[in-house]
Amino acid sequence: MATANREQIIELDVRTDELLVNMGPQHPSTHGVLRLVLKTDGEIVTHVEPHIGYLHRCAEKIGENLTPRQWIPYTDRMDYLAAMNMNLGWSLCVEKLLQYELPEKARHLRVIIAELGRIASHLVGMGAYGLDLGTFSPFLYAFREREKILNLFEEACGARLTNSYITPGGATADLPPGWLEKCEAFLDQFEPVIAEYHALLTTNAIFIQRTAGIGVMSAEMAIDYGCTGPVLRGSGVDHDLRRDGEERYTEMYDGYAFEVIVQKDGHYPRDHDYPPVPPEAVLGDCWHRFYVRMLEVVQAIDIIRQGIEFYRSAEGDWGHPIKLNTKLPKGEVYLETECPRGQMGFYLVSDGSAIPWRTRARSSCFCNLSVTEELCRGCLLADVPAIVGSLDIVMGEIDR
Amino acid sequence: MTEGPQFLETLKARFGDRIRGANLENIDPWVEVAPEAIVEVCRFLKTDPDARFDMLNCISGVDYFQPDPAKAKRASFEPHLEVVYHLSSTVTKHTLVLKVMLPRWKDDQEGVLPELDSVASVWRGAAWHEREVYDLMGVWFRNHPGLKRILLPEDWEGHPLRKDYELPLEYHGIRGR
Amino acid sequence: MLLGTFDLHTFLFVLFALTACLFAAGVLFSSNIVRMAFHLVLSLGSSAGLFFLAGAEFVGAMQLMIYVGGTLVLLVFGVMLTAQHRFLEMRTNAGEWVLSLVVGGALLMVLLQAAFSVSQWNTPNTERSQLAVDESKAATPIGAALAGVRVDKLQQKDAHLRAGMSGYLMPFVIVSMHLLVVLVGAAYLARPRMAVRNPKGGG
Amino acid sequence: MAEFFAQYMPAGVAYTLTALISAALLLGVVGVGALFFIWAERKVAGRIQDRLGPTRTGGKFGWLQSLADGIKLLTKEDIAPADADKTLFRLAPYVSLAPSYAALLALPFADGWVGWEINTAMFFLLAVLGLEVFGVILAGYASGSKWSLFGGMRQAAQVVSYEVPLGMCGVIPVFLCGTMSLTTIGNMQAGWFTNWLIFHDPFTFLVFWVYFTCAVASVNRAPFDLAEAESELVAGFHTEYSGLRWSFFFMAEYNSMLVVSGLAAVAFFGGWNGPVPIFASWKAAGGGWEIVANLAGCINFIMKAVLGVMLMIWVRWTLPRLRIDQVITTCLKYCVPLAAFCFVGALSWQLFDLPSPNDWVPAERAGRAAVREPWARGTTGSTQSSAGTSARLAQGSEVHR
Repeated sequence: MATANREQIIELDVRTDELLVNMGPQHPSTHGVLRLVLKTDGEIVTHVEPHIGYLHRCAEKIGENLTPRQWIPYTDRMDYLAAMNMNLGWSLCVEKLLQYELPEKARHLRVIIAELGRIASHLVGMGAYGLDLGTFSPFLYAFREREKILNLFEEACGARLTNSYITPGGATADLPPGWLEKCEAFLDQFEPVIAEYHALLTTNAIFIQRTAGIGVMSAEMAIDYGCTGPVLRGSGVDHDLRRDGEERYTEMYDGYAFEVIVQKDGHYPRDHDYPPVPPEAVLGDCWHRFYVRMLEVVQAIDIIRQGIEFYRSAEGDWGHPIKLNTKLPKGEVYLETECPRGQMGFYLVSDGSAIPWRTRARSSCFCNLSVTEELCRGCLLADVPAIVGSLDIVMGEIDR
Repeated sequence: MTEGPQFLETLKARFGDRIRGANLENIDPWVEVAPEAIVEVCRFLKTDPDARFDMLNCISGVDYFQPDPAKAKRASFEPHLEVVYHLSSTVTKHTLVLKVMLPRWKDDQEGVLPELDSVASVWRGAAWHEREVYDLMGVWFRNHPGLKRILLPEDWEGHPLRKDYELPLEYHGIRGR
Repeated sequence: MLLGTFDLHTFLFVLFALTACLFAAGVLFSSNIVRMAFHLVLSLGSSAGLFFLAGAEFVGAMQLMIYVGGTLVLLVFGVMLTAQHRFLEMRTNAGEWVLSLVVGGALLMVLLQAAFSVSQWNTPNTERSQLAVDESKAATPIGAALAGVRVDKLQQKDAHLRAGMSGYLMPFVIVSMHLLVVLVGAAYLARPRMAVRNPKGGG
Repeated sequence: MAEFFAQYMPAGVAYTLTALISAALLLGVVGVGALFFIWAERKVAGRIQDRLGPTRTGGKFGWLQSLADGIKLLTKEDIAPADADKTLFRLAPYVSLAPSYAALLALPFADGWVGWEINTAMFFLLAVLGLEVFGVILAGYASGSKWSLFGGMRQAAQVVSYEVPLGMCGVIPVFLCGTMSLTTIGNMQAGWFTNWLIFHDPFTFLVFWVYFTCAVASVNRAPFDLAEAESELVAGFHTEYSGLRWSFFFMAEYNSMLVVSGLAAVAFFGGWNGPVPIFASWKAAGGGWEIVANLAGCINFIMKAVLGVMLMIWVRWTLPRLRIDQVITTCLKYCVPLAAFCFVGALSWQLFDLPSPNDWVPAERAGRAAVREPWARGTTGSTQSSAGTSARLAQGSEVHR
């Protein structure tokens, strides 16, 4: 036709070439030594590629020359912000292999200590996330409370951060007298402080603007990538190992009344008056992941209160640790526990001698981090720390 | 634990001899799968309405090889590599362990990595796990979206978690031993 | 005549004038595009200084805000974005030098000739020293005039003349409308278009 | 002051001397201000974060902390990155400090105590504040690293877009007082605090907060500190700077904070006119007394400016940071329309001559007109030119007489 060979005018955008930008490994907002290689077109990030391994200390190779009790300090250094939960995971895994029966008192002691570790870890997660978004004060409020928990840990086991306290067979020492009262005093003064954090961050208009609707992850994608913990529950998947986990792990929480913090049919559990969900927040975005962590702190407080009552009424000894060179039966065992950042799994293969044949640690942040490639595609440069911060990753656990 | 034996029967009925065996006595029973059928079995386990193992928890590599000859004679196993898949279901709350037995070197030539199909097409999360198994244990995963080392530097030789691994003398000027 | 009456005013005038000219030359001779843009900023800034020196703060501030603060920020902005590798070093070959010298020289001659033909400028201006800095005229009358009230001519005796002074509202509005149209046009023209012969030949 | 010196020496030298003295005084303001604000920021931040802030350097309150910082910065090695554009890299801090120092020129500390009595002081201030972005852009580009380039670009976009609402908010005190000279604006707010422009009508009250937001943004502080967003860009444009050069950027930032809150104090809070007119009678008494009154006024002005800076510091340590597109949307979608709305509101308030709180203070009616430009006050010939603003203007001036 007449118009066949008429020139066709195509609207072209101004040709811009991509900028390859290197965020990390020594970058203030990447929670340790994580390196993100970003391809950005102006402010829009087109491709993110995380590089890990800067903190790899071959914990699994060393595990093949140490008895299980000697490997406990290595599990502390994996998720150094929740060392207690790591020790618990490894101890339960070894006890599962030994089919070791735990005394009643040790069970409640472990629940109290694990939930205190969860609060301490979530406090760091909250404070660091505020730091990623530019406000410095919540970080210091969080660490003020965390200091009190670390003092409690120090009284219990002598170490504040890497406190190899929970060992296969129970714990290295019993709770000192007066410790429970101090713990209760801490909880009583801590409860009103949480309202401060909500005012400072969760319901802060700018915080909501920076996190609501950013890095939205569908439930299917979260499961497909193996994300666990608050990242999974932030996307609305009702999965918490403390309730639906292995028999040996859920029996620890027998008799404890607690609800899994997840948005089921439109609302979160209403056992306390939590701040409302803002309209901009979409299920599975950064805000919800942050919100689940904040609610889990309140849930942990309830559990600890019940644990203290159970511990006071339980009798029997507090669970002496197993002998250093107890022979491990031949076989292999895998157990996952609900750590603050997700499900931390330990896989132990033994060939009948006292030293395991293979120790493997499945890191929750490892899978949570694998989501960044898909989640950060097409977001703005300022959103990358917001998304990576909401996944609350710890490099020690990822690199092992 | 899954319903144990009947589930094994359904798997055997469906996949016949590609399910090489199972060990139900162990604390965590596992099912052994033939290397070439792993992707098919995994896709079935994920999509099957009553199985629905939609979450891949962990892929680990275990090296069964006794380096010093003295203990080698008493070892109860002949040298091979195992790739272990731990699956779980967020719906039925069950867990399952799959195992794949691989020769330590591809048709026994020293230095050529054994090969296995990648399940990254079934669970996208498997990609990083497989990269780690490749990096530390030395198993080559066919049609993997981007198989390269994840924890160790790109130009590192050798796969540390193998029993017969020797730490290199030096790496970029840093003394190894 | 220049050195005869040395005082603060002439010294500052010479200072500003020299910086303006030198940096303007700097724009010409520097090869690095970012340095070129920065020299332009300095030369326009010093010409703003000249306005202040002449007591016209309104125009000086206007120059600072619109020229230096507005257009040059965007110019440096644009230069910064494109100043990668091949745009950074711009070489001018010999032919262009000759051409530019010829055209530049011609323009300079015209300007010099015009400058010296003005009578007052080349006779020593006796009362130059009285132009103290604080004798600056207030800007408010200009503002009011722009709003259509010629307050500076309120004392005009004969009614007929005063009636004619309707202030500069009308020209002010015309100029702003014109500027708006030009901006929209420029934005439309700058739209990147590429003429492509219909690749598949057919419909 | 110039006339005072002119009696003893030729006019040129007298003017140079006064210029040098006022320049030295203003440089003192910059130096002392920066030192004080460094200490104040650490102390206020400490208090907000439930800790003490510096207590060890020099006495209980750590007031020598800024000196310690200064010495640390002096002794730090001045490194420039390899592929940096050397001359621009070295020049950028001075280009950033110069405009904020020049802005002090037009800021009146008390009636008549001003570096240079410019008739268009407000316009000059806004123009010079816009120049500060050059230092940041050059630093961003010259540091050679991608991160500072990002920082520089973001800063350029932010400041250029925030000049618009800043200008619109600055216009309202100008047309309320009929002049751009800050000294006149300040003097027109004499008397009780009801005469302050912020209480003139609800629109000016609202526009002050819009002005404050835009001022915080154009000075690159608090929720709008995109250019040096630690979490994403490490430290934005001044990542590669260290030592003294870095402290110039710091001084420029604090100084422009002082200038911007000083401008707010003069334009909205009556500058040197305290809430209660204590020194009004002294000022009229003449002789040495008006110098004392001016001194009190100057202290009053500095207190208000420092209060504004404290507010900025307080905001910085509580609010998280906005994203670059949110910053620009708040500017274009909220600040500009709000400023325009308040502009129209204040204009119509003035046009229909609606009552403002100042009218209920009895003896205040004459305060404002007394200071108006002579031509507006004593219009000899009756102007029968066309209706509209001109008539209003002439008629308005009679009412105030």
